[in-house]
Amino acid sequence: MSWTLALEAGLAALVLGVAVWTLSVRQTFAAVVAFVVYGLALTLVWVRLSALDVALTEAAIGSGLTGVLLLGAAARLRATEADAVAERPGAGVRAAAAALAALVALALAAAVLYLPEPAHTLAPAAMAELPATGMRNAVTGVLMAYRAADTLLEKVVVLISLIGVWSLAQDKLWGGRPGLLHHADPDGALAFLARRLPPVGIVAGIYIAWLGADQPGGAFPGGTIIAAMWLLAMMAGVTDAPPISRRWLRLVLVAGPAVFLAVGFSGFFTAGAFLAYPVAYAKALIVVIEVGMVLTIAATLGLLMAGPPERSDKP
Amino acid sequence: MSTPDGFLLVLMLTAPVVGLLIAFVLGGRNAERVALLTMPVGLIIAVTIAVALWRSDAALVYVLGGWAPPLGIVLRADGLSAAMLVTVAVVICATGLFARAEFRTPEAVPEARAPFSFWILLLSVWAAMNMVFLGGDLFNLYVALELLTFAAVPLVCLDGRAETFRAALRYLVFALFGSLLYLLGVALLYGAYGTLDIAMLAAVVRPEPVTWVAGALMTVGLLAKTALFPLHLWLPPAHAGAPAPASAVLSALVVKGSFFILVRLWFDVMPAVPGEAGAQLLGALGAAAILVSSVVALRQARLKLLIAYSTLAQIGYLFLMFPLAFDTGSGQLVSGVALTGGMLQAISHATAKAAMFMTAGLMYQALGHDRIAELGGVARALPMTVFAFGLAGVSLIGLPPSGGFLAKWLLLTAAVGGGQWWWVAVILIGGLLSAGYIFKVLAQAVGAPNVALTLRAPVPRHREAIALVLALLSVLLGLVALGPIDLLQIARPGLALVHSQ
Amino acid sequence: MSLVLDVFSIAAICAGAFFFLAGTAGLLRFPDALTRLHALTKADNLGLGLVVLGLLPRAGGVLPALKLIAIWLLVLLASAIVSQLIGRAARRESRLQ
Amino acid sequence: MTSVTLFGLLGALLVGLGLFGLLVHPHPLRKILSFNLLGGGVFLLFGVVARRGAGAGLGGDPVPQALVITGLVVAFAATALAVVLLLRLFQESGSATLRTDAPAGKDAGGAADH
Repeated sequence: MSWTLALEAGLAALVLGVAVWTLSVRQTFAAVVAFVVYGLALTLVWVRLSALDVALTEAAIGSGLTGVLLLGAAARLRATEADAVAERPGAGVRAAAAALAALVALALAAAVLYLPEPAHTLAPAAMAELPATGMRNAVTGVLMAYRAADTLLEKVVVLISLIGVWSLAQDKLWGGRPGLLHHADPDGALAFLARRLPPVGIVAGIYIAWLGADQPGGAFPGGTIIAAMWLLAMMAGVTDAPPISRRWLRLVLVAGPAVFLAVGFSGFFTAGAFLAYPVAYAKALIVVIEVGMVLTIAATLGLLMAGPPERSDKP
Repeated sequence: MSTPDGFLLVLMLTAPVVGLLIAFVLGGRNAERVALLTMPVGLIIAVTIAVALWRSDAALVYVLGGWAPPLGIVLRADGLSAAMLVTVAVVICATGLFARAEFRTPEAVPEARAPFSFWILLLSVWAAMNMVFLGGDLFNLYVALELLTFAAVPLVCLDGRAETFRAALRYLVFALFGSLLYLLGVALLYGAYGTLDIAMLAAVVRPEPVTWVAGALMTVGLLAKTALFPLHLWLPPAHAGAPAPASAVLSALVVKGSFFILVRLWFDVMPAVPGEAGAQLLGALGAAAILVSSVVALRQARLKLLIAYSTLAQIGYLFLMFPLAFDTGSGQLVSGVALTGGMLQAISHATAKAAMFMTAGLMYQALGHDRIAELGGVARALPMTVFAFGLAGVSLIGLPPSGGFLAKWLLLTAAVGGGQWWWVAVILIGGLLSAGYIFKVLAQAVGAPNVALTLRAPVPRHREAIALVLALLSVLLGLVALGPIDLLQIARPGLALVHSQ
Repeated sequence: MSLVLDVFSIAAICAGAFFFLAGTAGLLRFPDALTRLHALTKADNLGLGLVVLGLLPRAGGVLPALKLIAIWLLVLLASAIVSQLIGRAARRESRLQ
Repeated sequence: MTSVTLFGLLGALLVGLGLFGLLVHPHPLRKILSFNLLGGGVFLLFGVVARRGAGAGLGGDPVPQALVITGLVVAFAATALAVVLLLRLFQESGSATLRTDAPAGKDAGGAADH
């Protein structure tokens, strides 16, 4: 057994152990903490799998944002945990569920072990076409060119989930500000961080998004960092969430998909197909789309975290 | 290569997306206006696609961005897609007109929660359904399925009551479970064959363990989303608790989205993989759904719940086509009479069930309740509504000349032709049971009132008319046997040829 | 020269790893929130600092080296603020009891 | 054993664990947590498929890697929707149970209005 494989086995054991802990620990809050560790350990697995773009996204969204979201929910739902214990299914149901889960895991393990050799791959095809997209990061090439339709549709999915979240508001609060009002000591440590960190964080977010064309990075991790800065400022009370009825806010929220669609339609005339880019302008056009996307991702993720309007806009 | 009319598919896909983005930015009363403007545009595009397909007699294809699969994604429309596109467009337009009275922004405020959300979510359901019918790539279909889920779940709880929140959350948990299983299958298929394009996969898929595991996971996931017995428990509270126009969309259209992907998977991607046992198993689950849910429907005291259980039973019929389409000679599913019958069942159920939920909503609005035992006299007060309910029922039971009749007739033909007499019994008993629960409602409605009937709110004529038109459509659908029914089979044998290689 | 740098890197990273280990042990063994915090922040900041120091000669340029230092400074800032917040919350809880 | 096999088996196990949690945990928040755990396993299997396809100067097939990025974002959106739905259910009914026979309405006590 080589050193790296031993290291990876240790990593796999850590992921597995943390997963079991997430499922078995009694308190939900502790389970969420374990889940955040799970996400971070998975991030390392992604690095070992040479998927740095995925590692960045996993750390930012899979572990970071999801973790914060679930921590907040666990804190607000602490009172309901005792009732749930009484609803725990009996031993028979648990055994059946365990058997079913084990069956699925076994079938998957067998399927993975017997995948064909040599493996099918689109890596050569993706690299061969990459010059036509102006990108040097193949993953960005897939996301923004070859499978641009997925990315465009997923922008709509995220927007619709935000509208879904808003639609759960109380009628009288419609048009108000999302989330609860955060009271923090204006001279406290959090407020200090919320004033000092965002300039650095926003620059870092833009840098990572810009880097995505050529190196691991891209609009998602970049936008997530900017969203995190916004959330930090909101939590520290340095800034407040805008009322959801603001026109500028809605324009920011549709900027990504709208620019994407507009460039896509222009492809009909300039490159002969919807979502096609003329080779000479491919990079410029993708950068234009990414600017819109970073803006929209940051705003949408931030507002998804903030939740439905919970305060009237009127003082 | 894209076909000359292929750009129509892009327009079909983007029209509701553009509509919902504009509706979201403009907000307020404009959301309704934009949605209502988008609807005729989408309907025209859908009909144009059907006509183009009819003329060319070959699938419409569009290669997105010019990137051919396996690297890129194509949109593809065959007869099944075109028929479903038109059906969905018709039901969405009717629902839009029907919903105006219920989801109007009040004069006093610039924007209100329920109307704003409803119109945008309605357009998103439409966009997602179109993607489901046109998508030629399994992962692209996954994103479409998620869009469908995220648009459908909030529709369940637009009224903001605790019960509907609970129903919506149960629905969401089931749906997310289903989509992860589907996604697992996508991962395995890509690992095994190196492509996710449906046509390319069809040419290389072999009946081997990894395909069986992938197919089983994807099938279970899609069944959970389609609410086939025994994964059906989430549906009745969700569909019965939603506002009437939302129920109409959920019951008539949304469950058909995951069903359609299942049809693509079984008939187009891996027709030779499930084998006879798999096809018989799906048929058996369908039969169980028909019998169990019809009996439960018979015992319901509330009209909306009865209609929701009827949806579960009618979904069961959709699954009878799998064993009936199985050709023992070639050992695979073939596109023939059974597939036509099954898809016709999906279409006629879509129009009939939308009409039925609309009539239930109208009765609820007029009476302030939907208790079946207290419906007495409503036929005299709302004759057109009850007539529409009855017509929709005719199609659900399967009386001639309705679409439901033709669908069940085709399924019976396939069953008799294949010597599978047990499905004949299921179809006939199911028909009797649905006649039972429809007549239970009608008997109450035309009967004399127990107490003097007072209408709480006037029911606008045009809303009754919309339900009646949909119900009539469902009844007259049987007349497609005179010709248009062949649309369903356009561009199907071509795919079948690929499979036999 | 490169041998000297290698030895320096190995020594610094090993020292950093030791502080991480010590901090983790403290986190697991110390009795209450404040002492645990003490173990964590002291050891983590120093540990990460030493690891970054050990990596500097291997960064392959001034810009990557600056990025490494920036990472260390950001972690310092974040952990200082977070431990302050946790300490305050712990004090509030102990007062309530 | 290679790292691809190792992480492939890990992915399969994580799927099993997540599935078990989704089935047996009665509390909706634990179900949401299990869903995310399960998702991690599913994405890991994509990662293994990608790693097997290393070539052309790349450490992995970029197509499944891109699919995971899209999937992660969609899973986050799903989690956000589910969490808010759960919080609103708790706010309106005072309980977080998914049982159908649960009491409906604010009189259930303990509604967390603010």
